[in-house]
Amino acid sequence: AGLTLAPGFVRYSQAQSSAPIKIGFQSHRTGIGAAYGRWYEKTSAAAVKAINDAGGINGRPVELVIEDDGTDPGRGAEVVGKFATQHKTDIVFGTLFSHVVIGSAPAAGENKIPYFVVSEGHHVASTKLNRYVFQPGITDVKSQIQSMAPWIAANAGKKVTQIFPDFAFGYDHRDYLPPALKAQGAEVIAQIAIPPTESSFTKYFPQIPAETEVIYHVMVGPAVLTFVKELGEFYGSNRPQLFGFMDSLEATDINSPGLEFLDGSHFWEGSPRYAQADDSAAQKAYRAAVGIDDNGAAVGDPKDVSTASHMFGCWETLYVVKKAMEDAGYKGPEDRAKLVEATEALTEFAEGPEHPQGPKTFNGKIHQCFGIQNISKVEGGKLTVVHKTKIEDGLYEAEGDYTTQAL
Amino acid sequence: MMPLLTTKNLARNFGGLRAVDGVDFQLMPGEIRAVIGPNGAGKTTFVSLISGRIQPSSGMIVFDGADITSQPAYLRVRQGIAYTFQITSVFANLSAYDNVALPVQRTLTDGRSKGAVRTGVMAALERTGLADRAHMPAGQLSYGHQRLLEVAMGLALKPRLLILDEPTQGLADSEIDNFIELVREIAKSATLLLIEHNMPVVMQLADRITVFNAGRILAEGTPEQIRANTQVQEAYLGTAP
Amino acid sequence: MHFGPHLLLAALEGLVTSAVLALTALGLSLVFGVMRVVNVAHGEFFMLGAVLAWAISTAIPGHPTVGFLAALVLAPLIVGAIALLAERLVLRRLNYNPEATIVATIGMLYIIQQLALSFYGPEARPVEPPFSYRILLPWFGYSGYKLSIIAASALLLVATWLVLTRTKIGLIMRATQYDSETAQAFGIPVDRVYAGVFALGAMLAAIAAVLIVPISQAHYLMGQDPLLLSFIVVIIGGLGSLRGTVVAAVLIGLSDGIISVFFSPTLAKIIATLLVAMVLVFRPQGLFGTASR
Amino acid sequence: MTEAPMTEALTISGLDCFYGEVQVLYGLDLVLNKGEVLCLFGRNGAGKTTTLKAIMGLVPASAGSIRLEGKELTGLPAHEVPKTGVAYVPQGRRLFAEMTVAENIEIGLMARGKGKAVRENVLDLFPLLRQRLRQRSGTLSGGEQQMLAMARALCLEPQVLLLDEPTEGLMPSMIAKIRETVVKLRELGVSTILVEQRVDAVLSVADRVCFIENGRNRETVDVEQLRADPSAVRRYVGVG
Amino acid sequence: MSEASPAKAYALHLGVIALLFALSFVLPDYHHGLLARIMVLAVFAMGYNMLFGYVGLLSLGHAMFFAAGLYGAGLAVIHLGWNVPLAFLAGIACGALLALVIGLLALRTTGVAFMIVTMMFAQVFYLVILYFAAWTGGDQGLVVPQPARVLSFGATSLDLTNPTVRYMSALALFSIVLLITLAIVRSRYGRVLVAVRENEERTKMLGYDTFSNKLIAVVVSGTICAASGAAYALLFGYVGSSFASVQYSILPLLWVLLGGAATTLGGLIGTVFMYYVIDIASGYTSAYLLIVGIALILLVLFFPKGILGTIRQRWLGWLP
Ligand SMILES: Nc1ncnc2c1ncn2[C@@H]1O[C@H](COP(=O)(O)OP(=O)(O)OP(=O)(O)O)[C@@H](O)[C@H]1O
Ligand SMILES: Nc1ncnc2c1ncn2[C@@H]1O[C@H](COP(=O)(O)OP(=O)(O)OP(=O)(O)O)[C@@H](O)[C@H]1O
Ligand SMILES: [Mg+2]
Ligand SMILES: [Mg+2]
Repeated sequence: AGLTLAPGFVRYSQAQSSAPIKIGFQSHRTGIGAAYGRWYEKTSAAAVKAINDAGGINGRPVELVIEDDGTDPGRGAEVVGKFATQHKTDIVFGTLFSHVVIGSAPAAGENKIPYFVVSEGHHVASTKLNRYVFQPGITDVKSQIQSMAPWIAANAGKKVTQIFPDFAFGYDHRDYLPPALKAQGAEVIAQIAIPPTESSFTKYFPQIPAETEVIYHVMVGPAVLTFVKELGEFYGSNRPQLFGFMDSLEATDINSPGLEFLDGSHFWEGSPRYAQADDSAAQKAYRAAVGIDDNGAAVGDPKDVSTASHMFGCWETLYVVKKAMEDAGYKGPEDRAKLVEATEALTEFAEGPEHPQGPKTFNGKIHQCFGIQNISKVEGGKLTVVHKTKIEDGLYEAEGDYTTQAL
Repeated sequence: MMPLLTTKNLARNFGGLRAVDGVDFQLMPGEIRAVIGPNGAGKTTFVSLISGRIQPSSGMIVFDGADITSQPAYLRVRQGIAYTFQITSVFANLSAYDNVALPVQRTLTDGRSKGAVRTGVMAALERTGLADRAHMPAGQLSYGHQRLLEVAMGLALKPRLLILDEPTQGLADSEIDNFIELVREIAKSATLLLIEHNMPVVMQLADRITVFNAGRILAEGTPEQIRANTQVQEAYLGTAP
Repeated sequence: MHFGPHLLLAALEGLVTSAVLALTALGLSLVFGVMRVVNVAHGEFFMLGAVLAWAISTAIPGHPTVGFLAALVLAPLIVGAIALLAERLVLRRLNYNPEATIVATIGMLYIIQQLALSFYGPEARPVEPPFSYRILLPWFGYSGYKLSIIAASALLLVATWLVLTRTKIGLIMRATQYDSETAQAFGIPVDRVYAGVFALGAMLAAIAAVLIVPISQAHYLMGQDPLLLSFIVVIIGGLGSLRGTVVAAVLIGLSDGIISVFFSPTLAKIIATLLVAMVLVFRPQGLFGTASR
Repeated sequence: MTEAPMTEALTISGLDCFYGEVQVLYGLDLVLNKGEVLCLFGRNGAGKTTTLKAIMGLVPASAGSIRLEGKELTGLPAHEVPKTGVAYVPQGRRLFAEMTVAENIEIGLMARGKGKAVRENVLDLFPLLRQRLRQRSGTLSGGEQQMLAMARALCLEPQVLLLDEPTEGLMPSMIAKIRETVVKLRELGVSTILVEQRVDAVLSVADRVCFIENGRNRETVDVEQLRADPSAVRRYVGVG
Repeated sequence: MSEASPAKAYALHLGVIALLFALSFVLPDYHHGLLARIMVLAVFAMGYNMLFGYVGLLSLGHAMFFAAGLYGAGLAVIHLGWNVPLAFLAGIACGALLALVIGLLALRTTGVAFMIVTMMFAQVFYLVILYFAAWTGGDQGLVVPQPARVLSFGATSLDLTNPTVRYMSALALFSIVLLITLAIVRSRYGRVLVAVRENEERTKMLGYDTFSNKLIAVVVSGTICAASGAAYALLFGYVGSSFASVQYSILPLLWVLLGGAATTLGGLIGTVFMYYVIDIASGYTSAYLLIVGIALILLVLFFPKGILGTIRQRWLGWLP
């Protein structure tokens, strides 16, 4: 590690080189993921600044090189190639949308460049990708769902109707929720898949069985507001319990017209959007560094709402990269294999400034981390955390082992 | 002798209008037949039925002994019925050469020889006097030359029956003389069905003349007979002889 | 829910979709019909209408109705002006060559999208409806505003129809459409007709967008679906037939919703798309088109 | 025709025209006197149609001038030209094919804001059209189309009429009719430029004949002169 | 088109191929990799051009043929464990078959109706991919495992994930398709295709069965696009539904229009142009779509018929 002389005064150790460590940031600047992309960039910039202010990695400063992938898997693969062969970055980082991750993974594997994604999809942990792909900063969807089930069954109701998008992200919910609920003595009584191109939803609501006690909804894309509003128009005040995934309303003001209907409903949150009474010092510092206010909006622009539930993963992933590089004594691209192994060797991340969302465990075989999840209630135009899950709630049997693959 | 072309009770309606109304028509091999008649009498419609551009409402068409009523147009062309359009219809963006090469290569069976295409094309262009414009895009030819190109394309198909729909339209008088020569020469190897309003041309060329009126055949006969027919004078020729 | 009410709901939803689609498609139909250019940026004019509606309605304080009405007037005007500018600066110089305009309008699409992204942002933002009256039916509740969209669209369609059939404007447009050179020889200022039609087409798309934002949201990528659906509607209806455009919009709006009552949604979309495609396969001129292109 | 000084209806001087890179008219000079029928005569491709299009502003003049009673037409946008009283019957008819006969006539009337009376007059000239007012003009027979093209132009009540081979494709009785119309219009004071290919037509209606060759005005002669010696025509158009 | 200067044309094309071959040895890694991808996609553009440029049929559904090749090859490897050559053939066969069916239906229409019908069929194809997510991986797509992407002939084997092998495979495919295109275009069949484009009615009246000719063209075009898709799956290891979306139908149209419709090399030029404009512009600003849009408009203002199309029109009339 570098020698930090005093706070605020930084010197990079002259070990070999003070050339920056280059991190290729594959960003969704355009395309459907742009709202996330912007906040991922903000968060990552804040993390890099924090890391550099504290002496960088192995005494070298960190530099982000950003390329837009257009939220398109084809372009994503090209961008990974560009990082590896033109920018010659040390790693690639930052991707959210799962089709981009899957489309880019072969390029990462062929270029033998470690690829740290912040996508929450189950694809990394499924071990269908390759040894160079990691997800150490955010819990995957399968685990998230599994850890929601006990609370839903105990507090919301036993008869659950699921509404989810008719594509891969939704399928995780479709496939993993029913067994998880069953284990808790509740059941899924209907599953309503909605095509990704849909922009209005009312016509699907009659399919919700009358005996439904809980509507479990997860939608993504720009039409989610419509979804909630139309649900409101459909049910009025006389509605079942609602449990949703925050993915639906990331970057959207919970006080938008038409969302009054959500009052009293519950949401999964990765990292809470609103500042909570019991926030740790690390959480507070993280929010200040990224520049979001107590309502989770950009400081100075209350209309610019962040993607708080996910973007913390960028911050944490960068700290994992730092840790792994330091463990590996990483010097340059020739050490990429060592970096992979060092990352795989990680097991535990303690809560703190580097992991403000909470403690995590990491499974090196499946390249996936597992953390705590939050369940928040919408009250008075705010989201208040009412329950935090345990890491164990979300653990499952590993489906494979990346470490057996050649490097 | 067996007629080359026979139509039996051929008819075509457009909505309520009977554009061609039960026409029985016979054409002998080797003759030059002119079809005249007032504007809107149904001449173009009639030959369109023969060439297969439009389908008849009823009736039958027999070509060279075979019933072709329900054959698609391209098969009729392959059997030797060629049609030149009344409203010019050439490939405007292709060179005159390519325009003629298309029908020429259609008729060549050996498939290979590029030379054969070239000779065939140039022969057809030569005969219509367009040889020195072979490389001009057809769309840039003047209207009259486009008409000649139409004829060249028809020629190049080596048809047994060549249908010319008002071929002298837009031709200068000076070119018409050459044109008459050309038609006479074509007639040596093909049967001709010629729609014309230019009476001097008709009178000079036709062996026989069929007069259409209101979708029906009004009269048929030699040029002299037709010229003398008072009905025809009334319906068509007007005061002018 | 019982079958009857379910169908009723699907039909209502379908009609709302149809209403907005008919307006958007009408704009495209004018541009495509008269100028013979495939305007790939048509959907972006739609998007711009929605984005401007958000900007205008949030800039104007007070009751949401005021902001909405202002948007309904201003957004189409601004979009029309932008379209006019694009026509003058680009399309005219290309002589409306069909192929070159495809490239140019793809270029416009990129530019408009990027400007929206840079200045408006990637988020989906809602606009408050001018009134929010929930109509209570025995089986479910339904938004009164949605019903008013159907009415507004019908009104606009009738107005356009009157202009096209009862005034000389319609005749002038059609003459330009069939033979612009000869039209000039009869005193028709083809340039101005083109510019006007292009602007009008964009404005119709913008109006449709302003009507729909209160129930969906403004988003910088919202233009693609209306573009594709409009093209489908215009061609299925039969080019140049206003009646066809409306019928096709209703057909497409309804079929989607109603088929989804019987099948799983994605399968329903597959079946609906295939059915509509088959209409064209067996009636290439569209439902109300005259034979030959 | 005497040589009495007539005012000029249309004057073309030194006109150059190009299609893209290709020059078609080379310094063409032409004068149309008031109330006369001037016939343009020349081989296919000589540039007759181009001359008429240039007058209508449909082909830009790259040099030279075109004046209508002294008023400059060059540079005027094409759609302004008909408003000055010049009407055009294009070669190949160029009807608005998808529109009905009535609508085609309506377009003609609109150009100079003429009303019902003009329409009736025009339809009286072509009674055949009256029966077909509702038919799509594209489905008219060739001859019917030509009549409609004439009728549409006459709806402008023009002072100068440009006719590009108006008898093309017409039956003899109809040709006679068109010629009568041309003569009648002359009596009404309309000046006409008539592009023709038929010598007999030229001789029967023209006052003067202008021989165009390769985009140049080779000679303009009084028709009397040709009547006296029809073979002169061949000389002028350069046919051996 | 005409008989003139065949030698010049062949020399030019062989020259282009030789240049691409030589570039393989001098290009920096990044551009080397990018060019490999561009060549594969240029094949897509060339297949599209076959139908759009030469026959004048504007399809907005060619993504389905590309995707048919992509999935045909990719799924054959992933689910059936087929080897690379077999999978490649499977992809091509899927595309050809699909093109035949689509051609039989869509060719009943012409003009804009054809454009819309093909777009809708492609949309159906796209939705079908999503619907059968269990096999296709839905919108996320699937990875073609790296170990399967090896071409083995007895003892020797070629690893398609190796940059040089990949580049040369792409070049080989590109060259073959380019020369096939050139041969078709210069043949009598090519002349008939152009005639159909220019005036179908007239072509019929010259004795040509235009429907069959068009159908053959659709199949040839679809097969070439499928070859591109199959190569993409095998060379780059990913199959995904976004390649079947309408954007990927518009892209080849854009590439062809930029390069010049009905020019044999237009597909390549257009693809290169578009790729590098995006690549370079995104290096300067995050608002690069603005620059791309302006570049497209400027290009088309100065080269209204595409780059090669305009060059041919103004200067080099002999360009095929
Ligand atoms: N597609 C159509 N729809 C309706 N009417 C048509 C159609 N085609 C032709 N007609 C009508 O049928 C009649 C015959 O037309 P046709 O073109 O055969 O006449 P023609 O004898 O060739 O006349 P011309 O000598 O003027 O060319 C005309 O009255 C015409 O208006
Ligand atoms: N659109 C065009 N592009 C290029 N050249 C053209 C175009 N139109 C006509 N030309 C050329 O201009 C010349 C004059 O054509 P124009 O049509 O004026 O002749 P014309 O005297 O009217 O002949 P015709 O008696 O055959 O109608 C011809 O050589 C023709 O090839
Ligand atoms: Mg006729
Ligand atoms: Mg002419």
